[in-house]
Amino acid sequence: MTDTGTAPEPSASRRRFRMPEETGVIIALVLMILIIGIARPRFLNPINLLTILSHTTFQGMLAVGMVYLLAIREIDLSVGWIFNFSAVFTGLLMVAGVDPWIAAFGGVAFGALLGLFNGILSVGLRLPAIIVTLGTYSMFQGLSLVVNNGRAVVPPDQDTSYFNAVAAKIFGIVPVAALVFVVLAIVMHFVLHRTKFGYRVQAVGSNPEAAELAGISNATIKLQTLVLMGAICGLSGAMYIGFRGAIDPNEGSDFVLVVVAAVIIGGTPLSGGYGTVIGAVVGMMIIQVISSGLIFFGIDATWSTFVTGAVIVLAVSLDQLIKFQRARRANRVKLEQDSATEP
Amino acid sequence: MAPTDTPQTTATHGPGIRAAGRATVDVALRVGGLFAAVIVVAIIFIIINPAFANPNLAVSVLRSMSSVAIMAMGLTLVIVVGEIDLSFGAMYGLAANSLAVMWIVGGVPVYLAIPLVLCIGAVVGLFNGVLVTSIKIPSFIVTLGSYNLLYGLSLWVTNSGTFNPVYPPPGSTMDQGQLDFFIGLTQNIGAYRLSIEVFWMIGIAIVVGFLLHRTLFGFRLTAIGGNPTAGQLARLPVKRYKILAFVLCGVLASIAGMLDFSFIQTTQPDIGLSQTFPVFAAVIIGGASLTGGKGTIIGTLGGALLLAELQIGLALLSPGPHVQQIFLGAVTIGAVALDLFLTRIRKSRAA
Amino acid sequence: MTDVLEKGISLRGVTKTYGSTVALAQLDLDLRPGEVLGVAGPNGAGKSTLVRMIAGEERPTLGTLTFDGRPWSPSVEWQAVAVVHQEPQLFPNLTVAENVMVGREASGTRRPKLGAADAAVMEALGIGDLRNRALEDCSLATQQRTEIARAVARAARVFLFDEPNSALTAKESDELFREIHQLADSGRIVVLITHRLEDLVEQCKRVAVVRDGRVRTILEGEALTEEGLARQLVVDATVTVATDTASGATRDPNAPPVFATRGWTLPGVFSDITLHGAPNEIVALMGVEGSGARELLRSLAGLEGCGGALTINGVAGTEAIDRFTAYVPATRQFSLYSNYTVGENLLVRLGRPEIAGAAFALRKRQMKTLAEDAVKRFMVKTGSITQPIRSLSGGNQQKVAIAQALNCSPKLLLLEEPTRGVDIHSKSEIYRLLETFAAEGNSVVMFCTEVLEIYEAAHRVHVVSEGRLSPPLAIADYDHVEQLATDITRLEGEQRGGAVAAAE
Amino acid sequence: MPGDILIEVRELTKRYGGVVALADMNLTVERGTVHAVVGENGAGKSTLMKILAGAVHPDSGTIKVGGETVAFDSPNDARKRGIGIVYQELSLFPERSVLANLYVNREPAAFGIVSTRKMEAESRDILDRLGLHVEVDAPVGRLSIGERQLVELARVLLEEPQLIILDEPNSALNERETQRLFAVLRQLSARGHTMLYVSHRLEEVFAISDRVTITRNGRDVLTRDRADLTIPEVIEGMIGAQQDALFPPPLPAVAGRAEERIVIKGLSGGPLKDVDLTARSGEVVGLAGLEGSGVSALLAILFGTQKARAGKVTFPDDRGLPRSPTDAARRGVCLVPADRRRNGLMLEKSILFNISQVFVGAQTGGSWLYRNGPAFARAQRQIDNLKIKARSPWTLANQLSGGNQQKIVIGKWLEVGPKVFLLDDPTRGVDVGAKREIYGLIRKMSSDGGIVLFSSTELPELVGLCDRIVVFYQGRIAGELSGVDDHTLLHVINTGEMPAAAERSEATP
Repeated sequence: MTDTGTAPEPSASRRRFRMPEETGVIIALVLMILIIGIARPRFLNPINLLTILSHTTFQGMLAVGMVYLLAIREIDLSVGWIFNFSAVFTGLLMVAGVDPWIAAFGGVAFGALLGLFNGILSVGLRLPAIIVTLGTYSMFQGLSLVVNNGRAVVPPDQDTSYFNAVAAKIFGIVPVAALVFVVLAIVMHFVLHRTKFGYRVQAVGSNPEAAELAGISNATIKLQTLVLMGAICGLSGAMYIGFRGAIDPNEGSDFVLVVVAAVIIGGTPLSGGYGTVIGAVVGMMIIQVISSGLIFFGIDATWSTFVTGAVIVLAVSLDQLIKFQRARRANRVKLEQDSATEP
Repeated sequence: MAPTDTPQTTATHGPGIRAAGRATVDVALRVGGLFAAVIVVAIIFIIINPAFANPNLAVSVLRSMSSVAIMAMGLTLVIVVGEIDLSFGAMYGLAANSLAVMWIVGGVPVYLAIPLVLCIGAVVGLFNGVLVTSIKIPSFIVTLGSYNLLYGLSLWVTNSGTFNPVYPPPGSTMDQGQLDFFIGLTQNIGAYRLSIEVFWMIGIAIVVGFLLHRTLFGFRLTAIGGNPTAGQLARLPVKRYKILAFVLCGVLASIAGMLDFSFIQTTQPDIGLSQTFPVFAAVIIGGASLTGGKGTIIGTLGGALLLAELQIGLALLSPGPHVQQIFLGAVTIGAVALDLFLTRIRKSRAA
Repeated sequence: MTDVLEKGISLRGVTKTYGSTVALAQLDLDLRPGEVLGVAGPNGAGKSTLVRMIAGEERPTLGTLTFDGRPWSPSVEWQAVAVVHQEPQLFPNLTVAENVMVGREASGTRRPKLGAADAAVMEALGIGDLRNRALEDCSLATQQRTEIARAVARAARVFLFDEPNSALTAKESDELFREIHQLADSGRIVVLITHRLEDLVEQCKRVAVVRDGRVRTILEGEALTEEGLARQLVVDATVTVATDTASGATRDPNAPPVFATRGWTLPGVFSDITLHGAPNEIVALMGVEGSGARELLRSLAGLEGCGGALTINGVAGTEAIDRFTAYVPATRQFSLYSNYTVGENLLVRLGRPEIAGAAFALRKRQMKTLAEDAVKRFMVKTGSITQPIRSLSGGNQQKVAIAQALNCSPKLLLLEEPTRGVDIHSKSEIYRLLETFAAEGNSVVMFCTEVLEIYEAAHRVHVVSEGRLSPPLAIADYDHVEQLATDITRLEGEQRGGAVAAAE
Repeated sequence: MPGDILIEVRELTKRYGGVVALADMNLTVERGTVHAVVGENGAGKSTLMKILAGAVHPDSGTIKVGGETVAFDSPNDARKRGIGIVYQELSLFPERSVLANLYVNREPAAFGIVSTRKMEAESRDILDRLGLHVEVDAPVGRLSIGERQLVELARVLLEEPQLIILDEPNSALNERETQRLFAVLRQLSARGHTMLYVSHRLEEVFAISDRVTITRNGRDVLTRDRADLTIPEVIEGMIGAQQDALFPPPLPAVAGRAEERIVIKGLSGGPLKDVDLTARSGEVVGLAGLEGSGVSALLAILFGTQKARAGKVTFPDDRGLPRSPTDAARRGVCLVPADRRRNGLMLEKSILFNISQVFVGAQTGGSWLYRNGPAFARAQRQIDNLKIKARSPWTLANQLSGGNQQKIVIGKWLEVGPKVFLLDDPTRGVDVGAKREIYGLIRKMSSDGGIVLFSSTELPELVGLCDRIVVFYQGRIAGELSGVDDHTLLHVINTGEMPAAAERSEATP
């Protein structure tokens, strides 16, 4: 956001030899795992690591969608409650006797619908998504709580194929949920970098005015992205209820901050125009590794919140300082370019 | 510069310079509309249930808006300068919890503990501000981090416990004088049992309002929020003012936390966290723009008032406790949308 | 101001609007019998509307006209007013005498005859001998006299001369002016509208300068000089592309420079730059993107960490930058506060004690006065000072941006592309603002990419290329912008060539 | 035929004040040839000749005459070395006789007495050779200009120079005189005289010279035998990539293309009131006006970013106004916005990314995939096509100069082959070289059958480039101009009054 002019020149001849943007976070993650692993070798047990991965699944999916939103300079604060509401909806469908598989698809569709609601409000009223979703955060929360009467929704366990499938472990070690997460991440990475839609997302985020004048409709992209976000929240929610077998009334209320933190740690800037799905996944894993690592060190779990905060600040400070260093080497201090944009 | 005018023409301003322009009118309309909405909502409630025409209810609305309003004023300063603070809710909790721990567990006299907590608020604001201005991390991220940090600290200092000075944990005794003083900070007075917390809110509103609207600090703060680059190029003290805004926000959040603690007399580690969104909503409804440079204290108060009114009214009215959440969200979006809509109409008419 | 003349015509608060365009705004003017009043003003300033108003061809939207203290409507009593145009509006196929009588034929059934009074008037005007000549055979001077005679004959009391002598020889116009003075001496109201400053000075007792639909000032006596008039006119004349840049007369080459750099270096961008600016001087830096010109300018504003020595106004280093420079970035987006009104934008760089008092409380009343002054001083066209800044046109926004910087009274003004995205009209006004500012003993450095801009606004230009500064070109040496462009291009090419050679 | 070298000039430089007249000029003239030096005005030809004639001293560089390095202190030095110059401006004394003029300063004298007879005898031969049959005693002032030119030439020939420099000798001559002069020069050439012929008239150069040196901006660009050159090649060499003609002339329209047009009828919207306008393919229509006069509103309406209140517009595809920029882009309407950094470019993205803006961003159909390969090809195509100076398609947009950035903005549109070009001040803030190229591009757009609407705040640009200029004043079309000067245009822009309508309308009472 601050060093527009000093971005590293793509290496003289061909860009393909460049290090991927995500290298930094990946190294950080590996180092962190190694350090904890050296101190507590038990931590390196693949089963443990896969568990960590599966713990990141539900929030991680949200982070993958959030990458798209940050890439178009928007943010969705309501993701946690879309997640919750979709899960509740899925659960209630199951309670009502709908086949769990169909209910799960219903949950995804319902999430997309909530996303569409965000999108229509945001585009129709021409409001930034952050404002609209600040409002829908409360609305979805309220609706969800009204629908479930403030109690956990526990679907009946007559037909367990769905629950078994979601909670299963392939070869007994790889959790299906984690697998779905990884596949989703790969697909979304591909979509961002190799499809027209992904191109348009990046273009709108880079310079909305220029994109609009080049014929890329900002409104359409924003609507599509918000719907996509909703659908991903729905997927995450539907899987969650299959995985856990129940949905608590407040599950998801604190997701948004963790999700945004993961995306940012992963290297997607708030200023838009660029996003990294891989980074977001790694960022989510860093957060998870820290909180599980603390347990291995016997530190109270209450500290994990504190450490998450510290990691966010540290990671971004470090990134920022490296950029500074680069800027100083280039002997330039550039102005913040995006200061005067109004909604 | 221009050649001296003869007396022939100096007296006339002609159509050139009129006294009041559109910008002032905009603000007036905005605030007027907000308070009109407050009255309309009140009337609707009363029509639905005439029992609502009850001064006690008004008093409790005022009380319940107080702490939200105090935090919202701090947030208004930060938003006006073009930044964002997500950590005030956690600061609110940390203030209450650390006061409780210092006073109830640590035995620090409350007279000393209160200023110490204010200092903590200031230090947290400083921390946020310095990271934002010196290392240039977007404030969204910094305060997202400090949100977690502060909540973590709350968990740590309280050891995940709850405190109540009236019922201290076994083994510790509370000084009655200190207890009376502390509870007296927000006690209910008068026939309608109006909490002193409301007066705190009004006092703070006057001070912060003066600061924002009538001083050079506020003038420049608004300017910086409108265009930080221009501020930097014009050599306005951008960094200092941004840090100051964060510090004030931190201090106000800790005041709110302590006052609510005094009123409710009990704390848990996670109090305040759920305040984050309502406070934001109040500021946004009050007309502040998230892009900075726009926001008034009176508007923020109006926003907080409208929210409190809805919350209490709906809580008493609705079959379930959660319908108010739906309304809260709708009102937030509606207020901003209406504002934008009116602005657009005015603009198109002017063009 | 509200009392009207007992003798003569008074215009009070006369406003004329055409749709949303204001041609005359609250104009006040007195026309006294027995004197020749000059009216001067740039095109489009409202001069011709004023003339039409007095001649009765237009009615004021607002305001009053009085004649001898009584409300008066020239459109009704048109007989009282005579307009003498540059090209007389007469009948070329009639004789001089017939022309004088035209319009009276309807009074009787018979062809009118030249009365003794008419003859006397024509005699007095020196056209008595020509009375039977067809007008088309007469000289322009005679035609004008005929027109005067016609007006005198029908007892007109107000004479408006609109550029009467622009087509006359010197001798003819001398005679015309003699007659104009005779008209005035006989107690008639005479108004002379002309572009010729020397005529205004020599022939008129008072000259009203009309600008922006208002009487900007009235010059008389000592103050009525050509130079004074020119200054009044030029301050807000409509655009002339070739603004006079030869105001170098006021610059003293030996005066100590306002600022000077030595060994001024920004590694990798430019190195060892020696640049200085004299008082009253506007220096332009020209260079394409990446040449280092922009960075050089910004470095003078303290925005790049530079090595070397910089002195401004005798003070060195960053203190000097803080105290004496003001910087206006290229895009208005970086200098204007969109959330602020015009007035607030003008004042935002000020602090204590200008706009705040004890306890940093704002002095609102003073701010209003200051802002209103600035609006006038910097010719910002705005409806009110509390209008949102975005409601102004781009040119006026740019004026506000520059005014904002000038308001904190710098010694050295630094501008980046000062007229980017500004229309022609505002461009020239901005150039004038800069010229005026410089003329107060200050120095201006601007970074430009347009040769035209340099040609019109600067006194001296340096071409920056590959981080090196060319020898200066003095703008006064050039008669055409094309020459300047050629030389600048050449300097640029040469420097780039030089840099390549140095690198090899 | 490697003849022996008479004159060799190496790395000659000369500057006048801040201006460089010669920068690294080289020239080699072989004995017995007619060597032409061509170049635009100001290319340094005359300075070079003056240096060779000893009238001007170079700042650096060497001159060799017959293999020997020389330094001329004065014209006399040069003359002694056998270099004679026929100046562009005649340098004769009109009051004095032909003979006196022929022997200025070096009259053959015996014991201090000037011998007219000897002079006459000596000069007879030369004058005959030149076909100059005049009274040698008559004052030169009586001769025609052509004759005077020959006298001047004769004077030089009398010195029997090794090299005759002719600096635009025929600039003052009429056709017949020129022919005569040329006949003489050919004769001289046939007799083995070495001549250095300076001109910018290429037909003559081709008619007379053996070898040609092209100069530009104080340098020699190219030296070659005449037979190996064509006139277009020489022009290109003289003008270079940076055409000195800032505004290229209209190119012939591509044959076989039907005329397309935009017809605007009664359009109102924003400040615009009831505007009628027709723009055709093959012409560049300039739009001028002060801010708020409606020019930008017109462009915005045509591109679909602003709504019209009333009026009818017919585009080449027989449809009305585009509903949105997306619609416009898909229908081949393109807009190059005034503020390219804000509205045209994604500065932190590569050229490749930026060039794809319209092709990938707006177009429907085709693959839903975005692949780097085709995008790379697109970018490379526009980089070559528009001569964008960039290291590779991966270079970020903000690392380019203003002119190259603007070319990207144009290039992204060219990639989809638009029909209607709306150009809003496209040359703002770009250097002169890039301006020229952009003007050339605009010409090409129009000759390729595009409808070009061009708005600018620079008057010379409008006057120079546009086939006609439509002036807007307060939302209305004040009038249409073509072939006007800056001042007229300025007047119309500022007042909205057409020059023809300037006369006063007041009626006599």
